[in-house]
Amino acid sequence: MSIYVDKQTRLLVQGITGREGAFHTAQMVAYGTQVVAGVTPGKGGQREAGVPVFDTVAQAVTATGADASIIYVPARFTADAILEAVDAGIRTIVTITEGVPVHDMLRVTDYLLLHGVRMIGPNCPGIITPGEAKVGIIPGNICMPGRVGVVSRSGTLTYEVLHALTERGIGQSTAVGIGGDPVQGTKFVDVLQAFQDDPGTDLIVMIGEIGGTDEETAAQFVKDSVTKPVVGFIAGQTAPPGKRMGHAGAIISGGMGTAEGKVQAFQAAGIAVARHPDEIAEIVARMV
Amino acid sequence: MSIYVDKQTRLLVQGITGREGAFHTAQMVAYGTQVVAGVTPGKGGQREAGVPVFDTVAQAVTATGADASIIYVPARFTADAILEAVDAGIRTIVTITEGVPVHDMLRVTDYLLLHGVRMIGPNCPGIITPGEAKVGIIPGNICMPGRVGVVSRSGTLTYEVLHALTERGIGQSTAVGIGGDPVQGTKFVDVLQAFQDDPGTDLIVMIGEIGGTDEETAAQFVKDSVTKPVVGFIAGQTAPPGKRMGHAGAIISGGMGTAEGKVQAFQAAGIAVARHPDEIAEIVARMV
Amino acid sequence: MNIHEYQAKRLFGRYGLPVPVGDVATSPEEARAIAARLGGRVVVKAQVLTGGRGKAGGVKLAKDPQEAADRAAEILGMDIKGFTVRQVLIDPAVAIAKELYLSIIQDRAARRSVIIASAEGGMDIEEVAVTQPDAVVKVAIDPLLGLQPFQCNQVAFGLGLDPALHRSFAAILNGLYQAYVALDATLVEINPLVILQDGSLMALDGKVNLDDSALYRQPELAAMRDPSDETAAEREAREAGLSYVDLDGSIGCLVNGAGLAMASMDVLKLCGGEPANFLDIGGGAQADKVEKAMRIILADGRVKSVLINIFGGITRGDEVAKGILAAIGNLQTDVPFVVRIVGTNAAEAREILKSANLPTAPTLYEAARLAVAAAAGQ
Amino acid sequence: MNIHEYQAKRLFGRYGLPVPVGDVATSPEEARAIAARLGGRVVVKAQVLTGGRGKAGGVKLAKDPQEAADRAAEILGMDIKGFTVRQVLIDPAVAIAKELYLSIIQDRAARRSVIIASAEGGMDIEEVAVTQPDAVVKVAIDPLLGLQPFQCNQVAFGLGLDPALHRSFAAILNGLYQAYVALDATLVEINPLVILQDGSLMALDGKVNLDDSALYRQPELAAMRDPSDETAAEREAREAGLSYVDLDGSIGCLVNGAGLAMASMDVLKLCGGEPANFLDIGGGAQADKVEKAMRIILADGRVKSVLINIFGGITRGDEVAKGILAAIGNLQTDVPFVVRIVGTNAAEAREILKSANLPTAPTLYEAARLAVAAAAGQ
Repeated sequence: MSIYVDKQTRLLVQGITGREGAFHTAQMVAYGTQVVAGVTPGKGGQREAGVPVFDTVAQAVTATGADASIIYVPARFTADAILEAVDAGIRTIVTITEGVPVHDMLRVTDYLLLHGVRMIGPNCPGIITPGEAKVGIIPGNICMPGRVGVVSRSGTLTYEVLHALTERGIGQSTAVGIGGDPVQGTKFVDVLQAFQDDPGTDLIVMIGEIGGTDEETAAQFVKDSVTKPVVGFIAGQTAPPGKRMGHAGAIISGGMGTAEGKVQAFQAAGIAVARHPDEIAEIVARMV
Repeated sequence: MSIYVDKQTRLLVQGITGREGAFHTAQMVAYGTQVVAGVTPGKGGQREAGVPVFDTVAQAVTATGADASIIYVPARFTADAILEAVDAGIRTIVTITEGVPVHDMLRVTDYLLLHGVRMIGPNCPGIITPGEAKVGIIPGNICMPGRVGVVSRSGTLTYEVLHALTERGIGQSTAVGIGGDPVQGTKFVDVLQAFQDDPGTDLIVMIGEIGGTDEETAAQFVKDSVTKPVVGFIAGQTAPPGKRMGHAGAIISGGMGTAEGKVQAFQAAGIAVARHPDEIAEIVARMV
Repeated sequence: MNIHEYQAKRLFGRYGLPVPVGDVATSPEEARAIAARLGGRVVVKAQVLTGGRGKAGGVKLAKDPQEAADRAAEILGMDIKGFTVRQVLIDPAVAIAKELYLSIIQDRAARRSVIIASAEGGMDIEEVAVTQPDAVVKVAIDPLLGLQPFQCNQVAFGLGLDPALHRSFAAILNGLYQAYVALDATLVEINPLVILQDGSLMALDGKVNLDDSALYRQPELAAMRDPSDETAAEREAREAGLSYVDLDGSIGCLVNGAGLAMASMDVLKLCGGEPANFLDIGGGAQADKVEKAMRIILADGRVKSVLINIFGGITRGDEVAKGILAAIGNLQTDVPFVVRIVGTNAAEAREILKSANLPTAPTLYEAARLAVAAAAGQ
Repeated sequence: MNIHEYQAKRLFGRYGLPVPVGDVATSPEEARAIAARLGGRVVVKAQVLTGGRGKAGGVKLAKDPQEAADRAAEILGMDIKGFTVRQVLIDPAVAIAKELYLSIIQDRAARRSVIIASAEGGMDIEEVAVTQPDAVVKVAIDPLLGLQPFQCNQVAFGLGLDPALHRSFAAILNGLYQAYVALDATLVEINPLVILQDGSLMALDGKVNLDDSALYRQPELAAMRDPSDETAAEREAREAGLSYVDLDGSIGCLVNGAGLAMASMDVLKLCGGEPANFLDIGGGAQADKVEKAMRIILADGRVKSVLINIFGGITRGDEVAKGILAAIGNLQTDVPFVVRIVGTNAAEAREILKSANLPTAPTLYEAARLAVAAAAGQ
């Protein structure tokens, strides 16, 4: 079992002929993901990595029955691409693009919520259900099928953890990178709920970072509604206030969003908190 | 039984201190409707017909637990009033006001649908559940409790029918005036579905008029999904094309929306069609 | 409310749409001067608030100013479907490579604004929709989001436009949608939207229908109303706050409520009569409004009888009856009235009316029958 | 990105907000001239991109141009929380009846923009929120609908404003929201929004924070960037497309990925070291970008060792290692490097690095420990 994507997922790639889009389409196809269509306006009729390309998402969905989409278009076109996917009836969207204006995301996430469409991202590495489907840029070779669910605001830090788990022979049900932006389509609580409901997940790894209050909200949710064990980590314990640490959302402001506060919230919720990334897999290994 | 409003309905009146609002509030209170609050910005703290007045809908809802609202504010403030009601958590809205710009209603009805809020109107006489609650301007004295559901785009034509039914001793479960505008919050099919689901309704009277295609859609719906008998009438058989007959929505344009087409659609759906208004109650009397 | 082509195109120009640089003339001399200023061949187009002017001979080419004046002289004063041509638009003639159709309308059933486009421009879109449904592209716009770039793409690809034209087409579609919203239009139409031989796009014709309910916030547009778009009686009624439509029959109708007014007309027809008008006096029945309505009805010399049909609701029937009597008392007329009042205190109302020798009837059907008979002099 | 008060208020003025008519000075002479032009009493305000300038003595009253020049001389060059004052704003002094607080911020948790208002203006809103929560009015705005009239009412009634002020307050709130959206702001704030003794409203102070991700479509705002808002190294990094933040420690960090970079800093601290910077080189590890990043790190004389932590994902670890070696080869430095590569082909990578005599470690913890030791000269 898994969450969000699996073998049945029929994936469409928006921005398939761009540098990033083309590269990762090849990777996803190689991993075994059912990539059924791509969209680049003006390139309809071409093929990319063996995948047929269409001018519009509506055409692609009509022709191929795509039900999920991954977006690699540049930031200035991302909001439009997301809305186009929703309009065409896509139900799961992964937005990789970084640097989407926050006002765009406020409008778009509101629209997504009202239409009941799930979006992961933006500014995220995507989702992987090892052995079934890779929708994003998480390297497939560092994962293996199993029963640990991973959710994270980070990219390479998540890869570290996946890699460490895999090296210890601990497989993953699904790994979800929700992205490092202040306004996200999917929050920790959404993914926690999905893992809680997923019979294929026994344990959850949650990797947070400074900025915002989503880790605190997630901790409360774990306390109230998650019966599966959770292992946590918070990056940014040495980050100074008022400075953006790479991710647009990773900033301590007005005394809110500190690593200390988040670690305390995790601990208060009974989450096993690792002191450094290497420790995450160690703790998981002791628990499974 | 009934649809939309009943004895439990806790009604708020937006525009309660205006001429229309004040007059009809007194009428609704006299009928026995639970009018719990009114709103007129700047008149908070006053009372109207014994009902406490608030400055904002949010305040009124917090203080009184109102769950339905009726709107009597002028057309230029109507869209804002509807949005304010939705924002404050009101679940059923009746908009009496006539002359609301269509672009306003396009935005508002979209918002209502996305938020799952029921609105009747605009440009409508409202709803009455005889003996329980009157939310609007339908005269209470021409109705009596019973088992015939009435739905209509018209005002006084509906009163005629209600009056004729009552004179024959045929009571009504609920009567709904959906309004004469081109863009309505609630359409015939919505009300038909509600009457079909209402165990207190045995027969449905549907009064349409020229313009648009909602009667045709309703006829198809009756054919497909309504098991209760339906009696219909279409006003405007002598209306010339291209002219607006009083109601903003009552216009034949591009050959669409003729009375002839609607009557044919009704007949094809097995709806008993009256040739003139007096005949509606006669047919109903034969059927009950 | 409708406005003329030249007004629509001027408005379009404000939203960045490429429109011809022509001007409007009310005389052959003006037409000549405009044609001279424009230079080259021009097209002379009747400005009337109805369709089909091309077939009626209301659109003509002219190769020089003198011809423009001659053509204008022919077209000015023409009657097209009952409308007299009082203005002609003089536009430069252009070299057309292809004609497209583009409009935005309100789709009542979908509660959405819908873009309608076709590669078969210059034709009646309703005909194209029937004969070549695949040639018609429809894209619905979410009113909360507004027109999005991807939708411009959908239309452009749907029309099979040359990719080189996509950017300028999107600009036109965006401008058209902006105009549609800003003007509170119920329809904006460009037919044809042409691709010129130099490869650029131009809105050669323009049509805008406006939402009467929004005119209060569109004072500039409200001032564009062409008096010829309504009869004198219709204008008088509108200014008095009455809903009124002129018809061709002999029986005047005075009713409260639009649905009941239509139904009353229908019943007259059913009884063998022909309604002379639609008239809704609105809520209640105040004496002054009733009187105004009666004056408008009686100003039509064809009216042989008048049916008054009032539902006494919250306003009591007897009070309405008194209002009607007062109004009739102020009028000097031989035209017979038949009054039917139903609802609250209807019996008392009938007593009052009978005592004033006004024929009354308990049902609408009976009242209509009496009014038809009265009109026939019986 | 942050801009100065005077820039914020000029922008507000464009959206119809009533702002003081002052001007900005970089010298006492300019301050004198501005005060003379304004006439009457003025207030001299330090323009620095940090809060708390009032308490730091950065805001002073002056009764005439000479005093304005004197106060400007005192304030210019002041250090406020590490920022040197290079400009002062000279505004006319006004007679204040009451101070309010008004802002619009992005509420990340709610994914909504939220209006925050308080009748306790001029104070720190976060303090008011704690000490007098009832004095704070919060109204969330639907991003698809935008600010609605009823919400202006909610705020105005919530503040207990005199009804006579509701209309002008709504105009200010609408203008502020327009500015907030049009400028792609993450915060717009007026503190205080004052009611003057003549009963009118004025935005006496102004603050705007901008969304860095939207600067591409806000060229005018991007040009307002104050160089003092970032260090030279931060600017250089930004222009090279690197995420970089200056810190006070002695161990440089070069990492791919923001989360991993933060975690690497955390582990250094856990091992007893202090990071000298945050640096994310982004996806892959192209040799030129690595080299640029190293140059920026080494330009900081306090750096005693450098930790390079790379996750080789789709890019293979051995290729990354070669890129790092090439970059180091181009630099002339004695500062020790500790490299840790994990992920795809990490073993091969370690072989390559070891053969070049670069210390490596299999885990982040071990690498951090080595880097801390190296910085300590061990």
